[in-house]
Amino acid sequence: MTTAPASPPRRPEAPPALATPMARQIREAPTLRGMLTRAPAPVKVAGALAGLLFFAANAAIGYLVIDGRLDGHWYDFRDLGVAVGELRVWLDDRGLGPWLSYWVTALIGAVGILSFVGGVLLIGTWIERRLLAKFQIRRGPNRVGPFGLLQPLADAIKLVQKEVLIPRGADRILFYLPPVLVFIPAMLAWGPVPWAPTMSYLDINVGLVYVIAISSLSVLAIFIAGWSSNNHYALLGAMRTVAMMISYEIPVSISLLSVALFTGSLKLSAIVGWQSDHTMWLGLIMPFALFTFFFSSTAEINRTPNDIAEAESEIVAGFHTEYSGMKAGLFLAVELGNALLIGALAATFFLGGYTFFGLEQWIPPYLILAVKISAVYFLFVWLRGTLPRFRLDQLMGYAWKFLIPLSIAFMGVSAVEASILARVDLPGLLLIVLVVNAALTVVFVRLWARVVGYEAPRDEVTMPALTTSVGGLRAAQRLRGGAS
Amino acid sequence: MESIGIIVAFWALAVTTVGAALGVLVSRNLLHAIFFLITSFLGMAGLFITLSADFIAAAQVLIYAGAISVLLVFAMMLTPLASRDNANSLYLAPGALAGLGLAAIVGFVAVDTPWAELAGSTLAERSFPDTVRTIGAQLIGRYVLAFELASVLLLFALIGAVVLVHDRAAERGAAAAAEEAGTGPREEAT
Amino acid sequence: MTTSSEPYVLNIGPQHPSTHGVFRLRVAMDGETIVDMDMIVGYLHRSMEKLAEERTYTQNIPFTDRADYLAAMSGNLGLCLAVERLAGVEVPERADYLRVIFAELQRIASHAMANGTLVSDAGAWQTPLLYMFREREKILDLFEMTCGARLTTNYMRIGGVAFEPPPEFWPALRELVDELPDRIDEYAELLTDNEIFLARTRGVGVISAEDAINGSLTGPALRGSGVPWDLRKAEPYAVYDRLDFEIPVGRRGDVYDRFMVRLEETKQSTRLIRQAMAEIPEGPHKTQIPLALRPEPGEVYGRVESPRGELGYYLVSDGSPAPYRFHIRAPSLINLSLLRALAIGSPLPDAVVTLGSIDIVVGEIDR
Amino acid sequence: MPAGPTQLSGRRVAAALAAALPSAVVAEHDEWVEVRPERIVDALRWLHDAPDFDAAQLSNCCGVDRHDRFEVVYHLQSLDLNQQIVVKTTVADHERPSLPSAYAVYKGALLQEREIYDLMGIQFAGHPDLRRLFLWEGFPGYPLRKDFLGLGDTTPGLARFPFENKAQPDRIINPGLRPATPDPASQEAPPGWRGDARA
Amino acid sequence: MTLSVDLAHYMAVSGLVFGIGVTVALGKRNAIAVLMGIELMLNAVNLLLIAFARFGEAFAGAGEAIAGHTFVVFVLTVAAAEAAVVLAMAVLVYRRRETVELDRINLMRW
Repeated sequence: MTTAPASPPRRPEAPPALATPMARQIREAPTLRGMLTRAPAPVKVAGALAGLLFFAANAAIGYLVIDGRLDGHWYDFRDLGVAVGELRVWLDDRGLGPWLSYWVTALIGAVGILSFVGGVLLIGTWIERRLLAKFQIRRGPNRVGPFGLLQPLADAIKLVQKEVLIPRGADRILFYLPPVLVFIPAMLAWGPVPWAPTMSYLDINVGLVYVIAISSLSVLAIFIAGWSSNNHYALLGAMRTVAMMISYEIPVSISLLSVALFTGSLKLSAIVGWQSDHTMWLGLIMPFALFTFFFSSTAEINRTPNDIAEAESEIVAGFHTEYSGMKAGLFLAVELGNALLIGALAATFFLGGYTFFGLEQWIPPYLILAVKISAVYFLFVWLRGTLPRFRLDQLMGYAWKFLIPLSIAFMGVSAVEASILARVDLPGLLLIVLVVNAALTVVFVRLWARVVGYEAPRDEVTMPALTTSVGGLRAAQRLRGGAS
Repeated sequence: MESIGIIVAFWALAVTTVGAALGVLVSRNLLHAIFFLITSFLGMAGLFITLSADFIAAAQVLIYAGAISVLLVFAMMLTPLASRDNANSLYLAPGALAGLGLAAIVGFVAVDTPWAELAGSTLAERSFPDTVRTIGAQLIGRYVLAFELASVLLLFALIGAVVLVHDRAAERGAAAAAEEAGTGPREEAT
Repeated sequence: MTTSSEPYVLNIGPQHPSTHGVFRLRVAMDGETIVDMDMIVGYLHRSMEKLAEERTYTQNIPFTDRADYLAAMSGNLGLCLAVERLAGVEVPERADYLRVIFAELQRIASHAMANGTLVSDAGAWQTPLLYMFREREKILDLFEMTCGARLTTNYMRIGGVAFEPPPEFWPALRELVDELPDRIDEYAELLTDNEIFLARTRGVGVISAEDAINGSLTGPALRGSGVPWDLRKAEPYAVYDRLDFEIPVGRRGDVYDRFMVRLEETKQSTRLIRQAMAEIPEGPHKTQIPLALRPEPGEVYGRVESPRGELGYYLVSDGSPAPYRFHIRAPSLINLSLLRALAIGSPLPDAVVTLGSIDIVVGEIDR
Repeated sequence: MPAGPTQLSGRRVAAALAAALPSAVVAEHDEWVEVRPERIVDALRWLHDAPDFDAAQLSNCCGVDRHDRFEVVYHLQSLDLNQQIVVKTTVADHERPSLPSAYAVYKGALLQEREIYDLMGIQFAGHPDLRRLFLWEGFPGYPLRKDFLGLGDTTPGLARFPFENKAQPDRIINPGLRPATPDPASQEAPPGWRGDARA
Repeated sequence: MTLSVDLAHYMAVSGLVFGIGVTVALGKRNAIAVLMGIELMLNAVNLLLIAFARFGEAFAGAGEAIAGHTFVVFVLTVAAAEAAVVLAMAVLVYRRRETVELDRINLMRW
C-alpha cells in the first residue's frame, strides 16, 4: 500500500520548483494566437474589413477583366507585370531612348526579386525555428520583439559584429570569395520563375536548362569554401557536397526533362501555361518525377534527410566550419534561400505555378505562388524535424541504383505518352494518363526494388528477447538458438 | 550593331574571357588556374548570349562550368600527392610561339577579310530565336547519325572512365562526371 | 573519395557535437573510412580516487554523483551498498524500496538521454532527444521534490536514504508511471520502424557475444550482443529479488539492438517502480550510523547495475574513518575497450553512431 | 562479511589452482587467493579455461599501494556459473613495479591496466598499448601512490575524523611533486598506428 | 574605328583564346593543366562556330546557319567525354606512379 497522503494529488508538471521567474516569463511570453485573440475588437474589425476589401477589389477587377470591359491596365494589380509593361510603354513614348525603359524595368524586376527573397530570408529563419520548436515541444524564439519576430534581426546584428576569423594556412583570396559566390546562383535562378502571366523577370526560351545550369554552379563556391579553409572537416564536407551534387543533378535533369517532354517547351511560363490550359498539375501526372525532383533537391541544398554535407554530428558544420561571423550567416541564409527557390521551382514545374484551377483570376497569382512556395518549405522543415540522416554511400547508392534508372524509365514512358497526347485528342485522355502513370509508378518501384535486392528491414524481428535467467556465453547461444 | 548594350557587353566579356585565359596560363596554383578557367568559360557563355545563342550558352554553363570544371577539381583531389603548382615545362617557349602564331593568323584573317561584303550585316538587335527547337530537329533529323555516334561515344566514355578508374571510391566521381556530361546533349530531345 | 594513398588525421573532439562531453578521438581517415583511431581522455580528470582517501565514507558520496552525472542515484547506491557490506550496516526495508524506486527512475532518465543522443547522432535534428527529455524532466522534478537537486542528487546515505519523499511525491510518481509506457511506445513507433534509422543502425558496430564478454563489456552493451547478464538478477542487491522483471537481450549485437535494449529496459523499470510502489512498507528510511564510520580492516567489492553497466566500488579499509583505497570500476571507461577494433574500417558516421550507442559519460570515464 | 554473495571461497580456488599450477599460489584467504606475480597470467588463463570456474570476464582490475609493495586485485566473473573469483598478486618492487599483462587472456584488461599504469606506475609487460591514460606523457609521478603528495610513508589514510579535533585541524600541505619519472613506454600514438603512414 | 561589333571582333577573341589554349596545352607540366588548355581551344572553336552561325545568316538560310549551333553541341559532347576519359586516365596514372606530370610519365607500360 502506498503512503498516499490526504493531500490532493498534484500534477507532476507543476511542482513548486517550477515557479521560477524564467518559467513565469516563458509562460507569459506573448504568442501569435494570444496576440490575435487578445487584440481589441476595433482592430479585429478593421483587419477583417481590410481583408474583405482586398478580396472584393480582386474579385471586381477579375470580373471586369474576364468580362472584357477591362483588359489589363496598370491598376490591375493581380499582375504587376502589366504595370511594369505600362511603365515601359510610357517611358518609350517619352522618347527617352530604349535604354531608360530597359534599365528601369530591369531594376524593378531585380529589386522585386531581391526584396522578396531578402524579406523572406529575414522572416524565414523565425518561421523555421518556431516550426521546429512546435515539432519538438519547445517554444522557440519568443523573447525578441513581439513573439520573437525580431530574432533573425538580432541574430544578424550579433553575427555582423562578430569577428571574422581566417584560419592559419588558409588560401585568403579563395577564403573570402565563397560567401559571396554562393549568393549569385541562388539569386540568378529566381530569374525565370513566373509569378503571374506577364510577371517574370527573365522569361527566356531555355528557362529550364538555364535553371539547371545555374544551380550547377553553386557547387563550385561550396568547393572553394571547403578547399580554402584548410580544415579536414571543411574538406570532407566539400567533397561530400561535390559528389552529392554531381550525382543528384542527373535525376533532377531527367525529371525536368520529362516535364519538358509533356509541355513541349523549355519556357517556364509556357510550362505553367500548359498546366493551366489542361487544368492539371504535372506533379499529378508524373508523381515519380515530382518525388525525384524533391528528394534530389533536398540532397542538393543540404536539407535533412540528406544534409550529410554539414552533418553536425559527424563533420562539425561541413564546408563552412571555419567561417565565422556574417560569413557563416551568409551561408545559412543561402541555405534557406535555396529551400525557397526549390519550393518555387517545384511549384512552377509540378504544382501548377501561379495558377490554382481558375482561382488566379480572382486573387493575385503571385500570392498563390507564394502560398505554394511556403507549402513546400513547410515540407522541408517538417522533414528536418522528423527524419534522421542518410550515410554518404547509402545516398550515392540510392541515386545511382534507384533514382537514375527509374527516372530514365519514366522519361521513356512520358515520351510515349507525350507523343500520344500530341496525336490523339481525347477529352479524358489526361485522366487516363494520370491513372496509368500512378499504376506504373507503383509497379516500377516495386519491381525495381526487387531487382536491386532491397528487402524491408521491418520484416525481421526487431524487438529484443526477454528472459528472466542470467547467464553467459552458453545462455547467449541458447537464446540465439531460441530466437532464430 | 549600334545598340550600346551589346557592344559594352561584348568588350567586357571579351576582356574577361581573354584575361581569365591568361590567368590560366600565368597562375602559380593549379586550383587558381581551374577557377580562372571557369571564369573564362562563363565569359564565353556570355559571348554566346551576345550572339543570341541562348541554348548553347546554357549548355556551355552546364557542361563546362558545371561538369568539366568539377571533373577537373575531382581529378585534382584524387591525386593528392601530385604537385599542386602550375609549373611550366620546357615546351613553354615553343608553345607560346605556336600560340602567338595561331592567334596572329586568325587575327590577320579576321582583319584582312572584308566580312562586310561577304556577310553584309553586323549584329542586328532582335529577340532570341527559338533555337532549341531547330537544334533538336536537326539533331534528330539531319544529323541523327552524328547524334547517335555522340551518344555511343558518351556511353563509351562512361564505361571507359569506370573501367579505367575501377576503385570503390574514385569510381563515383568519374562515372558521375561522365553521366553528367551525358545529360548535355540529351536536352535536344525536346 | 580519395584514392587509398594518404590517410589524414582528424581530431574529433574534445569539442565536438557527437563526443558526449570532453572526449577526444584521434581518427586517421582515408576518405570517409576510418583507418585507425586513438582515444584520448582525461580532460575531466578530477582524481576522485585520490581525494576519496582523505574523506570519510559519507563524505565520498557526492563524488559518486559527479562521476556519472547522468546516473547519480546509481552511483550513490553502489557506494552505499559497498560501505554497508564493509561495515555491516543494516538497512531498513523502506529504504531499500526507496532505493529501488529512485535507481529505476534514474535508469529511465539516463536511458532516455542515451537513446536521444544516439538518435541525434544518427542525424535526427534533436527531435527524439527532446521528446525523451520530456520524461527526463519530470523525473528530475521528482528528484528535486525529494532531495532538492536535479542532477547531482546526493540522496542515498549509508544505512538508508537521506530524506523521506514529500507527500506530493507519490501521486506525481503514480501519474508518471501511468503515462510512461505510452510515451515509450511513442518513441518506439517514431523510431523503430523508421527506414532511415534502420539503415543507419542495422548491422553497424556489431559486437559478438564472445568479444563482449572477453572485453569486459557490461550493461546494455553486453545485453545488446545477446548475453543475458544483469546484476539485479545475478546478485540482487536491494529488494530486486522480491520484484519480478525481465532482462531484454539483443539478437545481433549491433547499434539498433543496444537502442532497443535500452528502450525495453525503461519499460521494465516502470514495471519495477510500479511493484515497489505497491508493496513499499511503512517504517524508518534510515538507520543511524556514527558520524565517523570506522569499518573493520578489510576490503569489499560492491557493485550495482548502473544504466551503463557494472558500476563497482573496490574499497579497502584500514580501520580509519577514510578508505585506504577507493577504486571506482567505471563501466563507461571499460566499455570502450573494444572501440578501436570496432571503429577501424568503418565509415565515420558509423563510428559516431557506434560511440553513441555505447553510451559513455565522460565524467565517469575520467573520474 | 565483506565477501560478495556469489563470491567463491578463496581456499577452494587456491586448492584447485595449486593442484593445477604448482608453485603458483602464494597464500590463500577466505576471500581471495594470492598468486605469484610471474605466474599470474597462467593462473588467470587456467581459471578462464577451467570449466568449473569459467572466469569468462575480468570484471575489475585495480591496484593498491601498500607503501612498500603493490597489490593488484583481479575480480573475475563467471557469467554462466554466476560466481565471482578474487585473485590478488603482490608486486614487491615499489620503485619500478612490473607485472605481466593480463591482456593476453582478457581483452578487457586493455584500459584497466592502462589506468593502473597511469595512476600507480605499474609496468605491465606485454601490454599492447601501455601509455598514460588520463594524464599526459611525462607527468611527474603517479598520483595514486601513497607517497605522491610527499606525505612520507606514514599516512595510512586519515589518522582520525578530520574535524573531530578543532584544535589541530588536519591540513595536508603539498611539499611539491617529485621530478618526472621517465616513461619507458612514452609514445603519442598506439603501436601499429596507421595514421601517419605516408605513401 | 566605329562603335560596332562584327565578326572580326569575335574572330580576334577566339584566336586569342585559341593561342592561349595552345600555349597552356604545350607549356604546362601537369596533365590536368594540359587538359585545361585543350578545353580552352575547344571553347575558342565553339565561339567561332557560333559567330559564323550568327553572322552567316546574311548569306545562308537560318536553317543552315543554325547548323553551327548543332556542331557546337557535338563539340560539347566530345569535350565532356574526352574530359571524363582523360581525367580517369590521369587518376589511373597517378595511382600507378604517384604523379601526373607528363614529362615524368615517360615510359609506356602500365
